[in-house]
Amino acid sequence: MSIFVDQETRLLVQGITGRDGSFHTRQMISYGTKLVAGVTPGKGGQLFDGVVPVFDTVADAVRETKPTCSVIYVPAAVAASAILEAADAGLPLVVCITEGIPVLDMTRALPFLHEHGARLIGPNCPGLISPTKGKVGIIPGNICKPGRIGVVSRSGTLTYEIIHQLTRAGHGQSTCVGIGGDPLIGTNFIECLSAFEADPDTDAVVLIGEIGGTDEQQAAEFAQRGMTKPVIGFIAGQTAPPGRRMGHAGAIISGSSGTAAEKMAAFERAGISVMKRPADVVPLLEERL
Amino acid sequence: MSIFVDQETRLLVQGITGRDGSFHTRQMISYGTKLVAGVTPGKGGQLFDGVVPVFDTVADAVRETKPTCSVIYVPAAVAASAILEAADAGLPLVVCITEGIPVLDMTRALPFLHEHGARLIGPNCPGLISPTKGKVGIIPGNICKPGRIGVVSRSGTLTYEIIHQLTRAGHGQSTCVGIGGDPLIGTNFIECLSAFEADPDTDAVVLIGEIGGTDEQQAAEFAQRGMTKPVIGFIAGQTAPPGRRMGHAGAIISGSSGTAAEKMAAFERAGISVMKRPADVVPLLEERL
Amino acid sequence: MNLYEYQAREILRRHGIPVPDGDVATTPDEARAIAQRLGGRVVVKAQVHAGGRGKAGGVKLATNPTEAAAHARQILGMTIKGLPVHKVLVAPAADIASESYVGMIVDRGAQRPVLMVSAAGGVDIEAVAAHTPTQIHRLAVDPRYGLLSHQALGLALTLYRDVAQARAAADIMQRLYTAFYAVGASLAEINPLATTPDGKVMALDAKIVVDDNELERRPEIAALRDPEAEAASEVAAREAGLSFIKLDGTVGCCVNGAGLAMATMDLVKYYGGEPANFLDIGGSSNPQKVVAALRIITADPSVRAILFNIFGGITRCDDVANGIVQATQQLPLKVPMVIRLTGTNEQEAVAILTRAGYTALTDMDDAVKQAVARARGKAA
Amino acid sequence: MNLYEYQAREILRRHGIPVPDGDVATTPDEARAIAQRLGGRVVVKAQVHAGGRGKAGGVKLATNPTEAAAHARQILGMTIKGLPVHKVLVAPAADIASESYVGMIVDRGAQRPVLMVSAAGGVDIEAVAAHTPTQIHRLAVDPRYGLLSHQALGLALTLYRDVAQARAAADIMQRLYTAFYAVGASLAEINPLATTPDGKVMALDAKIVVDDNELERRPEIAALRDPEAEAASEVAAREAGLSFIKLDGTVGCCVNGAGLAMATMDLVKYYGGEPANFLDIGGSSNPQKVVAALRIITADPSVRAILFNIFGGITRCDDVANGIVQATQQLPLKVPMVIRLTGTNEQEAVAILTRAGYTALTDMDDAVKQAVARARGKAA
Repeated sequence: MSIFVDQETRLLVQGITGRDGSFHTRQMISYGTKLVAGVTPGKGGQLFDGVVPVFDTVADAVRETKPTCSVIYVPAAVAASAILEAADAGLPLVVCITEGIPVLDMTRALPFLHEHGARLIGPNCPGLISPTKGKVGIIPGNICKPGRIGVVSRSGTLTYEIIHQLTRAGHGQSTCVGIGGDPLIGTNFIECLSAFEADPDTDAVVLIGEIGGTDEQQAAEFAQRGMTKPVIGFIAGQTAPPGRRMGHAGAIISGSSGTAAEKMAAFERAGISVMKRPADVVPLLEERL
Repeated sequence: MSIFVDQETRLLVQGITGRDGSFHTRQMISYGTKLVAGVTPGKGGQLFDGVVPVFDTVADAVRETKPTCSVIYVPAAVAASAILEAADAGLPLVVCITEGIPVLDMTRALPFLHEHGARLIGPNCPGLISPTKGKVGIIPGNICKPGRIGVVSRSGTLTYEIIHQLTRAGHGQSTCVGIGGDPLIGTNFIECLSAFEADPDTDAVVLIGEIGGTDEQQAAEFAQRGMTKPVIGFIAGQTAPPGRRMGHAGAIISGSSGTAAEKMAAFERAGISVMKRPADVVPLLEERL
Repeated sequence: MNLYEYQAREILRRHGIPVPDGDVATTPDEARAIAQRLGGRVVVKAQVHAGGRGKAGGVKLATNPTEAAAHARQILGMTIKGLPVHKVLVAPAADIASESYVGMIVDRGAQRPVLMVSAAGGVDIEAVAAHTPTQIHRLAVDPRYGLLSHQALGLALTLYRDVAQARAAADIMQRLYTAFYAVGASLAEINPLATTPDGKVMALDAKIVVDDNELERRPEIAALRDPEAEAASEVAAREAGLSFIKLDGTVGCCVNGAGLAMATMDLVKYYGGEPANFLDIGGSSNPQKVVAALRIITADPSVRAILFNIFGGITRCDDVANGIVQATQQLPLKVPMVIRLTGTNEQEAVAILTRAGYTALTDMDDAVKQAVARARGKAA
Repeated sequence: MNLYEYQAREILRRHGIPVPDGDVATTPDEARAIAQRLGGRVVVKAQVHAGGRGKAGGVKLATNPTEAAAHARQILGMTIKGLPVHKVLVAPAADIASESYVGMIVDRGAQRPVLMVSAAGGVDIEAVAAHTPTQIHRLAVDPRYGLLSHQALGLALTLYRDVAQARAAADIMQRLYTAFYAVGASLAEINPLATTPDGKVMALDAKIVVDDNELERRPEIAALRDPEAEAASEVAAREAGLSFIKLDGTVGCCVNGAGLAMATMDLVKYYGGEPANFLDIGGSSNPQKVVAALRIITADPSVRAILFNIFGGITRCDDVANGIVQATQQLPLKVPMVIRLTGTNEQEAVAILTRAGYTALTDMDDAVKQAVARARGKAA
């Protein structure tokens, strides 16, 4: 098993003919993901790479191809609208890769998703991968291998770094989920931890957090009271200065809150093994398995 | 028994110190309604007529006096806001007497009420009365008597006329509900018919409709498939010209739809006894009881 | 309240919807000057609250300013469906490649604003709705979120295959939705939404009806009202706070409450008479309203009898009785009057009226029968 | 992006929030002219993105125009918390009867805009939050409905007992909410919200921070940016599309991805070094970005070694390698460089770098250790 995405996932790509969308669509297809449709308004009726039918609207694509998940690669200015379109068309899982969506757009999109019973992953995230089963987003398939470790993270390349270390040491992954680096995101750490806890094919979880907000602290509380599986945690930004946005819109220390020290202490209290550096992931994991 | 309002109803009046609010508050108290609080911003801490505590906000009144129903007598410009305030404070039943609320205000208020699980009666309605148990609104208590006939109506004085005829002939009422003459209202005929059908102390229902919209037609369909109790119906506006608003914002014939003839035909088809004039109510009712 | 085409298109323009140039004229000279400024062929359109003005000759094409002035002279003298034309719109005669329909109303059933679009534009949309309803696409908009971009684009793609035109139309729909709420409309239509041969999408004709309940808080919209477009009696009634509609019969009705007023009219008809009007004096007991009501009713020369039907609730019968007495002192009646009063303070009212020499009835049917008989010239 | 007080108050004013008169000056003469126009006592306030300007002497009262000019001269020469003052606001010195606080932020937990109000205004609200949190009332606003009148009034009644003042404050809150969405703010504060002795409620000082992601679609807000208020290196980075923050160490970092960039800085510290910056070149493989990044890093005289840490995913390692080769041809390096590359096209990248005479590592810890050692002057 795995969480959120598996071999049954029927994927729709919003923005399939764009620069990023077309590149990653090919990557996802070559990874073996079941890609059933694409959407680009005005290009309805075309075939992407001669194979994937393209529709003008998500509603059209849903009617014709019954996707179960959509992944979004459209510019930030229209990304919130793409999220709403996917939820409105009834898709239960929407993954938004796009970075730079205004936070206020998300304040309006999130209740809409909730009312439509749709789960959003992201935005500003690398998506997710269940190795050999399906890849939705941009996590490089070649660094992953199938296995029993769950990975959940707010970042992109740092996640790849840690997946890479796991794979090199022979620890395959059930699912790796990038939840995104923005202050308002659709799916938080707790929802992922909870899904991994319920997944019989996940033995342990690696949680990669960063400065800003209190998601990691809440995840720690949840892990303590709601999880039987071991959790290994990392927090990026131990040397970050307060008040400055460290690339991600969500990675910002306000006053004394949201610091790496505070989050690492919360992990320790909750019995989460705390990595001091990415290379600690394998030894700490092996201690707990 | 009765519907919506009974001797347990604890009433709050929004706009208690206004011209209409104060007059009708006294009427409701003298009828024996359990009036627990009033609201007028800026008059919090006063006692209305030395008896009813007045609060600045509905939230304050709810906290201190636990009302179960609110009735609104505030000007049209602020009435939608008063409805939202009542629902936000958790009141399950809100009765809005105010006439002249812009329809677009109601398009926004109705989903809010729905999300808060509140029932609205009105706006632009005379409220409701369960004779001797409680009166919420402006229906004159002296024309009613307790009994087993339910009355539901889109109008005001026409309702009084028909209640008066019933009372004079000895037919008391379980509850009389004025649902309001606006195009968008909180509680429709079907919801009232359904409540009367479920009320063991109601034997028959008098339904007083008027031109405009399709509420009466839908009520007829409901009565046919969902009701065992006899229904006697009246439609005002048989002589109304199309395209003109007959006083009530909702009483307007658009093209050939919403006419009295159409509604009376729907009643006939559904087995509802159709009054040709108000004075028919007693003979038709006595036929069906 | 109905807005004129020229007022509606100005509202659309202010909300960023492309509308052709043009201006309104009240004289042939003004029409000539506008046509001069616009250059080329122009269309001269009667500004009147009635459909079918084209068929009635209220829309004419002019090839030059002099012809525009001539058309304006002719149209400004017309009466269309009983309404005199006081203004014409002079606008460029656009070349049109396609015509669609876009409209919004508040739907009573859905309890939401509904957007309706049809590729069959430029014609009467009610006819399309009646004969080929599948040509109309409808979307109930959730006012909590507004009209979303993808929803507008989805509808626009039913009108245009070209995605640039569809995006332009979707943008117009979103702006129309914003305008709808901004002016407090109960109906807003663009018909036709036209494309020009070079592919531009624009609103060629527009209709907006504003909810009367919005006018108090929107003085700038209320100021658009044209009192000349209404019967004088209806203007007087509105100013007095009465709800009044002129009809063709002989029994003048004065009732408290809209439902009872309609039922009273119906009963007049039931007993063989014809109501002369709908008139609701509302819930107030203000004697001045009774005076105003009587003045409006008695100004109608076809009224042969006057019927009061008052059910006292909030309205106190004695207040109404006092109003009647005051009013008839100010306005001596030339036709018989039948008064029915019941409910709150009924006895006091009867006493007041009796003292003033009037009889008061308490039963509605009795009163209506008597009023119908009096209107036919029979004694009580 | 932070707005200056004078910019924030202009936004509030445009949204109908009462703000005292006043204007911004860049010279003492301008300050004098404004004081002359205003008449009476004025306050001269440094416009600078730093708190505590009052304590730093950046806010001064003047009783006449000459004194205002003198104060302006002094303040315009100041540097507050490292930031030079280029502008002063000159405004009437208002008599104040009470001071409250009203602010809005987007709350990550609630995922909604949150309105915060406190009767303890005019002081640092974070201190109030830390010491007497019960003095702050908070309301998470449902953006589907906006800030409702009764919600605003409920909060306002916690500030004012007088209902007219509470209504005025509630109106200000609703306008602040509208302004918040209209400019794309992530924070908007009125502190103090003041009452004058005659009972008027007005915004005496304002602070607005705009979400950087909003700037592309709001050019009129983006135009408010003051490049002089930022370090030159950060302006250059933004223009090159890089995310860069200057720090105090000696190891210049160039990383792809914000999380990895933070983790790299942390690892520099872990191995005893100090990072000179945060720099994320993003997901693109554009060699020009690498050039721009190297230019910015090498412009910092405290940088003693440069560390590249690239995890190839979308970013192709060979593209980065080509960028490094190009960049070092254009900008000959004066400090040692350590390169770590792994992932997509790693082998090609190593070949490119080797040909150009550079060594490439594949392990992050090895690379960071080496960079720290080089920054201390040790050989590889």
